[in-house]
Amino acid sequence: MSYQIPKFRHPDLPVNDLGYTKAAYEGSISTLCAGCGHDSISGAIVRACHELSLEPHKIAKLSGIGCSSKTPTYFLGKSHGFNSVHGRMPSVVTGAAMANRDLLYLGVSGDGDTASIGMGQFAHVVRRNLNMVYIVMNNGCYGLTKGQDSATADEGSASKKGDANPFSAIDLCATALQMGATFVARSFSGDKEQLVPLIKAAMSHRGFALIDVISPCVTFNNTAASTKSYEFVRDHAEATGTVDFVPMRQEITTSSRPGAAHEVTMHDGSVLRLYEDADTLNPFDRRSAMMALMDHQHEGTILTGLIYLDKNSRDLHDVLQTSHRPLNQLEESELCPGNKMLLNINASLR
Amino acid sequence: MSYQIPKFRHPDLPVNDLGYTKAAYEGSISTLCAGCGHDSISGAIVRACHELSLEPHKIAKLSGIGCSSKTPTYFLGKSHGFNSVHGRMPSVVTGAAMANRDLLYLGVSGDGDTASIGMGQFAHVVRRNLNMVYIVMNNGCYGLTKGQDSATADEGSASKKGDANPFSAIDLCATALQMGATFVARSFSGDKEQLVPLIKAAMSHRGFALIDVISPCVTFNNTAASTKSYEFVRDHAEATGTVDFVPMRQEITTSSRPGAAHEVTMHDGSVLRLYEDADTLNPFDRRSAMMALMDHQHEGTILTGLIYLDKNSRDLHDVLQTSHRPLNQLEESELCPGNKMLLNINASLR
Amino acid sequence: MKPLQSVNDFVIKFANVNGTGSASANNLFAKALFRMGLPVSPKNIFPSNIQGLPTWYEVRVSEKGYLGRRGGVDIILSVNPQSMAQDIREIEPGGYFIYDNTKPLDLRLVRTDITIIGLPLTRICNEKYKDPRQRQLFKNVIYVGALAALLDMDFKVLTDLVADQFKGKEKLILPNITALELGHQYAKDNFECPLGIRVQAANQVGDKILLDGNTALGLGAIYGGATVAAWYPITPSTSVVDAFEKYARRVRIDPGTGRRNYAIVQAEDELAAIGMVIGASWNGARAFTATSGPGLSLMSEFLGLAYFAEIPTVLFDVQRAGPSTGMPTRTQQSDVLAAAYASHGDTKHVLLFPSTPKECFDLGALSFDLAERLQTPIIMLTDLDLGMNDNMSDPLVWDDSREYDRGKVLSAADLDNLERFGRYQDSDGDAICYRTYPGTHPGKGAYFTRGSSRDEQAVYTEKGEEYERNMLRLLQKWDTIKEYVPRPETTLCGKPTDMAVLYFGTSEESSREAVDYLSQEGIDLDAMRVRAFPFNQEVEDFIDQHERVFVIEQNRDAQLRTLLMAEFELGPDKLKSVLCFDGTPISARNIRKQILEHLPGNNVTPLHRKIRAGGVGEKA
Amino acid sequence: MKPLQSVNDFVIKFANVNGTGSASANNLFAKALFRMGLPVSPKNIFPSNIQGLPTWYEVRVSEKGYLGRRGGVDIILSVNPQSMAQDIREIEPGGYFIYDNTKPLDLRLVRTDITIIGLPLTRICNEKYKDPRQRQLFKNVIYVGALAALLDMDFKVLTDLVADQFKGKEKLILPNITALELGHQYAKDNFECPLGIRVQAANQVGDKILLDGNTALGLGAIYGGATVAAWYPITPSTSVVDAFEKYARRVRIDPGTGRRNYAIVQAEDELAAIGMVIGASWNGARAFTATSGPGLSLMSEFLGLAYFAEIPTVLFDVQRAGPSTGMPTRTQQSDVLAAAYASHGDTKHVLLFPSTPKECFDLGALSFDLAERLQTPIIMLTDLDLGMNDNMSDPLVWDDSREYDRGKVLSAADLDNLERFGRYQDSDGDAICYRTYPGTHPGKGAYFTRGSSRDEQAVYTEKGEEYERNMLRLLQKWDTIKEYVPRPETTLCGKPTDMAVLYFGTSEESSREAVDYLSQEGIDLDAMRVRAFPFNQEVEDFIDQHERVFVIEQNRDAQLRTLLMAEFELGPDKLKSVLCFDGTPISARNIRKQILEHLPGNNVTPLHRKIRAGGVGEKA
Ligand SMILES: Cc1ncc(C[n+]2csc(CCOP(=O)(O)OP(=O)(O)O)c2C)c(N)n1
Ligand SMILES: Cc1ncc(C[n+]2csc(CCOP(=O)(O)OP(=O)(O)O)c2C)c(N)n1
Ligand code: SF4
Ligand code: SF4
Ligand SMILES: [Mg+2]
Ligand SMILES: [Mg+2]
Repeated sequence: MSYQIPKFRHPDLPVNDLGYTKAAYEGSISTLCAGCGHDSISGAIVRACHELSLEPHKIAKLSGIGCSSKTPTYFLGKSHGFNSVHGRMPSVVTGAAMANRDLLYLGVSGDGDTASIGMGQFAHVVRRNLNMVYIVMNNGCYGLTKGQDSATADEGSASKKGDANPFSAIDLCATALQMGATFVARSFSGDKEQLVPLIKAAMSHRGFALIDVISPCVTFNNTAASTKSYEFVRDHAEATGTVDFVPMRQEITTSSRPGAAHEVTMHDGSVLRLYEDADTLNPFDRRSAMMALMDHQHEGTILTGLIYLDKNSRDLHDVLQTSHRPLNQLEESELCPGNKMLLNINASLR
Repeated sequence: MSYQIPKFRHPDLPVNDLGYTKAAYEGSISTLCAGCGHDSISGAIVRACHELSLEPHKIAKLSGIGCSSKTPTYFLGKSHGFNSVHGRMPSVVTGAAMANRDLLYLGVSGDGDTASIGMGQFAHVVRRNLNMVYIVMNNGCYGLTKGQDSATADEGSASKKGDANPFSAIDLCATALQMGATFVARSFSGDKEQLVPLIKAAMSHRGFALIDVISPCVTFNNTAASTKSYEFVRDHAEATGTVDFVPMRQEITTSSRPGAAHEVTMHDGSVLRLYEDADTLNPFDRRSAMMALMDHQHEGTILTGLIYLDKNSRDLHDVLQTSHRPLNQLEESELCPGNKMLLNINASLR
Repeated sequence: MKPLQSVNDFVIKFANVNGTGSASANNLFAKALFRMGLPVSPKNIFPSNIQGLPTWYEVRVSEKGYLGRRGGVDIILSVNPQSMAQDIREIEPGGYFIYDNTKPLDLRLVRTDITIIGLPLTRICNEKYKDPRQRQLFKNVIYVGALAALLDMDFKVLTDLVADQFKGKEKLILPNITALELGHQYAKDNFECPLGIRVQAANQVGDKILLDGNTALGLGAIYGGATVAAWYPITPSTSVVDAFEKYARRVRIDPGTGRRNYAIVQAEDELAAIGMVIGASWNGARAFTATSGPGLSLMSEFLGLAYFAEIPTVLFDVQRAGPSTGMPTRTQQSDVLAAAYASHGDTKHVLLFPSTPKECFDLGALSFDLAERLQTPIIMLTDLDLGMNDNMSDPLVWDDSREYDRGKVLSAADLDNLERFGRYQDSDGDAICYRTYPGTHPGKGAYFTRGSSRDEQAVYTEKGEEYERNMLRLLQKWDTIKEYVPRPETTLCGKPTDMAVLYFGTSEESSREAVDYLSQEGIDLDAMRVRAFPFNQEVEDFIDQHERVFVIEQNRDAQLRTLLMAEFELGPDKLKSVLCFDGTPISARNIRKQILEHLPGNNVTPLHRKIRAGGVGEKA
Repeated sequence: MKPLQSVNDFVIKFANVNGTGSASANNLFAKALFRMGLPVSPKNIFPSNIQGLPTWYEVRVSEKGYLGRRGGVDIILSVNPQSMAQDIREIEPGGYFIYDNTKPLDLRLVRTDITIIGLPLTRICNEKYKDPRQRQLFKNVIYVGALAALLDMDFKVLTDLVADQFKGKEKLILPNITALELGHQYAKDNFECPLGIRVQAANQVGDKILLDGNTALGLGAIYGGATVAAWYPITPSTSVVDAFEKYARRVRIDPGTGRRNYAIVQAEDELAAIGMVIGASWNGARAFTATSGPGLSLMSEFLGLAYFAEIPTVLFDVQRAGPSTGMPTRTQQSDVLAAAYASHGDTKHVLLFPSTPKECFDLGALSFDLAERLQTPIIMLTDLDLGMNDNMSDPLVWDDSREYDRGKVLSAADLDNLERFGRYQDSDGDAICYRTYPGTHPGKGAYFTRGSSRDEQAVYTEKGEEYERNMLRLLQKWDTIKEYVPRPETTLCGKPTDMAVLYFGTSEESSREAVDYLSQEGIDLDAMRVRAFPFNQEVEDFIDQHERVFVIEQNRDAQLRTLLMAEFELGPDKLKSVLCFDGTPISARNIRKQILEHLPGNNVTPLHRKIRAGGVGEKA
């Protein structure tokens, strides 16, 4: 059903440091509904990876089940992908990351996938600070099963079915903060200017990076009464200070703008520039981040942008003290102690 | 293996409004380790129920699997009990509560049961504001499987095995707050004076009431390096203002003490009196509660007492608008529409 | 090649794009034929996405009343260029290809052995309508109108139907009728109507109804007295709870208070859904969940608890093509083993196999009686084909004199009269014990439910003898269960024969048709439709009475045969498998072919189920 | 009644309270006998709690080398008043009851057909030690000393053992030896030593070792090259990962960096644990999880994914008594069906059945080869009896010339030479396809793994033919698998016979012993130990060659027999079940009794597995 996008491209499309055009980061043609927010996020991922000059085969993309979880087919066609089972992507990524620490792990999930069936795994992958980027394509509903409310649907919000949701929403950014996440951001599928640098920053963060992207479901949850509709989000989003991301390989000067309040050097040498208004939020303080989220929620607005960053993040490999060489590259000779040791063990058992 | 506590009692033991001595609220003899914190919590439950003059058969006690989850056998021998499967007690209680809204649902769980395997169900039962009391007997370890660290073990804390836990702890009170809990408290198995009124208050709250009770595991996690040991908790607990609980049936004057900062009338007419120092925490404000938890955690102290109470709580039955009569008492005549309606339906399908 | 000629006997397939509103037009078409008195069996073949991919709607019309998939297509109505190449290839020689010729047909696709009919649907729409959404919607209605002319349908039936369908939205009636007329007129004007294949009014549907199994099942739950439903969305089971909710909103609102005599909880996942059902049932409500394969797998642990702690549990599994996510919008009967043996340890579960919407309703309601009587999980295995398609069915009937069987439950008065209550004590010798609901009696009848071993008094025990006694009682209960579950349906061919077919669920229609075919070829077969596991004595007797039994199933691993083999000691060469597992409903042609292959003299495949590519797929 | 007389052939059982440190003293006793050259099989019978409940330690001593449970107890060493009444009842007539007589024996318990021996253990301790903890601990050591005198054990062996055990904690050696001497002396002084039952040094253990299966399995994972372990604690599997970790800390620390060449993640539950294993295996590491029944149930959904997406997955299931929580500290072989058919849809899984610690090690290491070669889950079914008890075993051996079979994996160079990579393309005709690890090659070899249907190129498809082709290939792979899994072990009795026994796992020792008994009674039986599912051809042939095969299992539902029946077409009356499922390991006496009951002329039970109370329990 899905097939590769035709290879013909205009010859002078921009190429990145690896000599790739953006096409090298694309996937099969999407089978999502026309206008689905998820497709925009796929586009942002493609752009971020292209601009970061990542080697596509050094990325592994993993997902659960849902419209959102289908998207890995629609980007990064040269990367290995894994569309696992509903809500359990975090565990699969955890295992994968244990096996090979050298790849970039990009997990994609939906709000149903993450906040309902996947809540347990989500909380625990955050807590372990697994080195991965976790993007939630958050539409407040179950797209693929035709529009039921999800656990991130706001109280009172109504989808196409018409009934107002009576439960309060789970805020995935706050949950992640609560569970100890070291990078937390929120964005909107309709705001690529904000989203692309956030994805880049998340990718150069060492540890768990959550981006909760509000991504309207045009078919089931883009109604006037929905708080996850394009219109509502456009009207109610309040961005924290702009984020600029300067990849490691690039001259620090390139895209520099004046007035950066903060410059953070990421683990891989890239630089993150924050231009924020100090009173809303200090994104280096978990308490401040939590407060900002609660305040915005209280006011009925949606805080977007980089919400929290722990500059001293220690990822799971640090904690487990795993070898710097990927475990999947160890040789039999390094792994198998040989018969001699067994002789000793046997002797101790007599 | 377990048997009822011998019935012989001193004749002038105090009886409650129903004419029951405390014995009527006890269960089989505990098979837990001598000194286990869980047994003290069982004792507090017995005392609370006795003092509240609850009818034992109108209580249903449910649990998951673990040393903690065994305790329902050791209290309330006249109540129906359900020792379900590991981590899934919340769903079983949810179903039970849907079937009969007239019982008091007391769920007991462990930190492994709740914060690991049960995290998803925990988050969602909170979010639904199910009318129940949920007591976590929190020892920071897996007692029944011999002492592995649990997800509530603090970073750096070490149990009998000796290795310091490298992960940050999940704070169940903060998690519950985050998920929209309407009653959140923390206590210590060694502090019955605080715990008993909290249990009483939780029992008269309409909606989800969490009491996270730190309950040392004497066998596996009562070491000098453990932050869930008797000694550590005694030294680091900081109680919020004292809570007095005056049951509905009692004269308001009875146990009144001067200087109550707040008096809350609970759903069932009971009165909760709070004597707190205003600067730590406003327990009627979710934001303040969250801050207080974060602050104490940051300082390395343990905030105990009533942390949050939503006076306008609407429980799941309110939300679902279920009949006031318990569903399990509806008669066949009320449930079955009869053949006549089928004739119409058939007609519409031709 | 002579165009196919037939009256009231053909297969037509609509090729659409999903999300374009074709479903209701196609439905209109099928329903109209049904109202003309013609047996129809429409089947939706839809992709696992929401919008923009090929989707098909296949309708078989059979005056003889054959409702299974026949195999092959006589007419394609094509409005989807994406799938056109594939669609046109599928047509039987002599068949018809009707397509939107606004855009000319790719010459490479042309076949000379079929009749090709162009309808300029897009052009007509563009001329008639301005609004793009209207253009899309009415295109579908227009081709129904054209088909009415081409197939000689009763136009009035169509217009009446439209009027019925838009009751309450009367403004929509006229535009729809206009669209129908547009198509009708165009066909009349441009083609010699009717085609070689056509319909004429008949009287072959009696009082039958057209209904999908899931709706029937939801209604069954209403009539069965369910008050608690806990579920997690999953195709193709979602519409079971949707239907339950729809009818509950109608008939379960307390007239005095306006409050609901039911509770539906959309759980966070399937583990929670089944946990809720167990909690509610334990507490004396009738409760159910509906799911499909992946959900069933997730429920395994809880099913073991319900089995061992003996808690009534009703689970409707609407099967789809597995394993894993498999083909979520295709049908299969492949959860048989997973359901029968769900959960670790020695467990076996009761399975029910409905084959019509009426039976979804009947067995749906019965599930609650069985669950409460037998105090164990009752797993109904229906499937996507039955659940999500409109199936012709006997009308639904409820015997108003019937009473719920609430099983062995002690009231407060019962307890007062009882010396000692033992929850797991077999007082009646049928291995089923008495239970109490929480809150029944202030002093008696409380007990502790657990998944760990306990004695007759429900007290925890680690004594091997006590554990063993309990497990043996559960095994004895399994025998009691055989007396309660629905008996099989036997159809003897009336001639002496030592061969038979045995099937279950949605293989019924095709199996019966295949038996008819074969009987015309001189091959006589008795037939049995199994309706439950554990198998009743009749099933064993039936197999014993035949030399060879063809077991017809819609899965790869011959799962029902596996259960039969495991339960009964049968001689070699007794059970032969007839299988289809490509996600489409098994067809009569396919069954006939496989049975013939098994017959002596034919290309007999070896005894063991060593299926090789090409052995089972239907290429007819 | 004459006291029992025997040398090197008896069963002794220690009755203790758990949490009192008796385990190491009891262990000392068993190990000492082992060092005297006597085959022993100690079994821990412990409660599902941590402290304060009765616990037993049963040691069988058998110069003939019978290591299965015999049934019956000849000597009880009792220090637990809680269980005394029950314990004393259990002794064989003529047996011995040795107890702590500090508190006098309840006269109602006295039996005249046994010898009762009082040791004032508490009194001795109270006199000797001040510290309560010491009093408790040394009480156990003192009774071992007394037993040494009563049974005529080599005292030097005991003292040497103590010295070995406390290597590194030398300060503890002397106090322990003193305690041993205290007991020894008391017995010598007060009783005529030895008793009728006694030991003498022999030479019957060769180079055997005494080891629990879980430790062996953990070592197997080390030797098999596992680098990732993901698990969730559950009795009785926890010690598998504990052992893996213990040895990994020894041999898997990178000498240069001090960092770990392994990663162990304690997952949040079993669903996550198996997900991690799948993720790691997909990514080219050897990974495993260990669990028990409830965990297996929770892993069902993921097992289906691994089956369908063909991801190597190693799962060690240490079985305990089910269903549900069941008896978590008792043994059973009852996850066979749940494991074989885990997950919805058409799935079947490879099972391995070890029966000794050496085999836990061997098959443990082999699991990784099989998983990677066959690209499917490999589920090892061991059990509590094997896993948590010290079992006498052949020593562990590793063939240093052996190389890991990493299966079909393409390197970057391979990919360069390949025209087109198709993940699910059967290039070799064995139905096993080539895979690539993520990150291998910049331009080639990337593919999409999914649980939904896909074509040979791993591209999503909803085409029935493509789905079917893939499912048929998986079925063909099932045949390939039969050639790879370990073959059964056959023991012919050497005489013409048409009867045989067939067993697996920990039923081995008792089965062999029962066969010996029966052969002494003139009943000759061939024997086969099955080591894997799917069954190899040898299994079918063996069954074919016998008229009647007794299938010995430790579960209620004859689960292996069910698999045999389902896989092979056997005549009626062919397979007879011999079952034990009360949570204790099956004993030779029990097997013998059940086989005799099945034999013609005896009280033949009906063909079907209609087990009734009393039919199977061992009351011997
Ligand atoms: C175990 C299981 N349960 C249910 C489903 C059915 N299902 C598929 S996608 C989905 C929800 C998707 O919602 P979300 O994750 O928000 O993704 P979206 O489609 O909205 O992007 C569900 C319930 C499934 N595939 N597996
Ligand atoms: C599905 C499942 N996995 C694992 C277990 C084993 N198990 C029993 S109790 C327990 C943990 C108990 O920890 P906690 O809930 O903290 O209770 P505690 O014993 O500390 O009171 C585990 C892992 C189980 N019973 N079921
Ligand atoms: S249903 Fe919603 S989420 Fe799914 S593809 Fe369509 S718009 Fe996107
Ligand atoms: S092991 Fe720990 S938690 Fe369990 S009973 Fe003993 S002290 Fe309590
Ligand atoms: Mg969504
Ligand atoms: Mg705990």
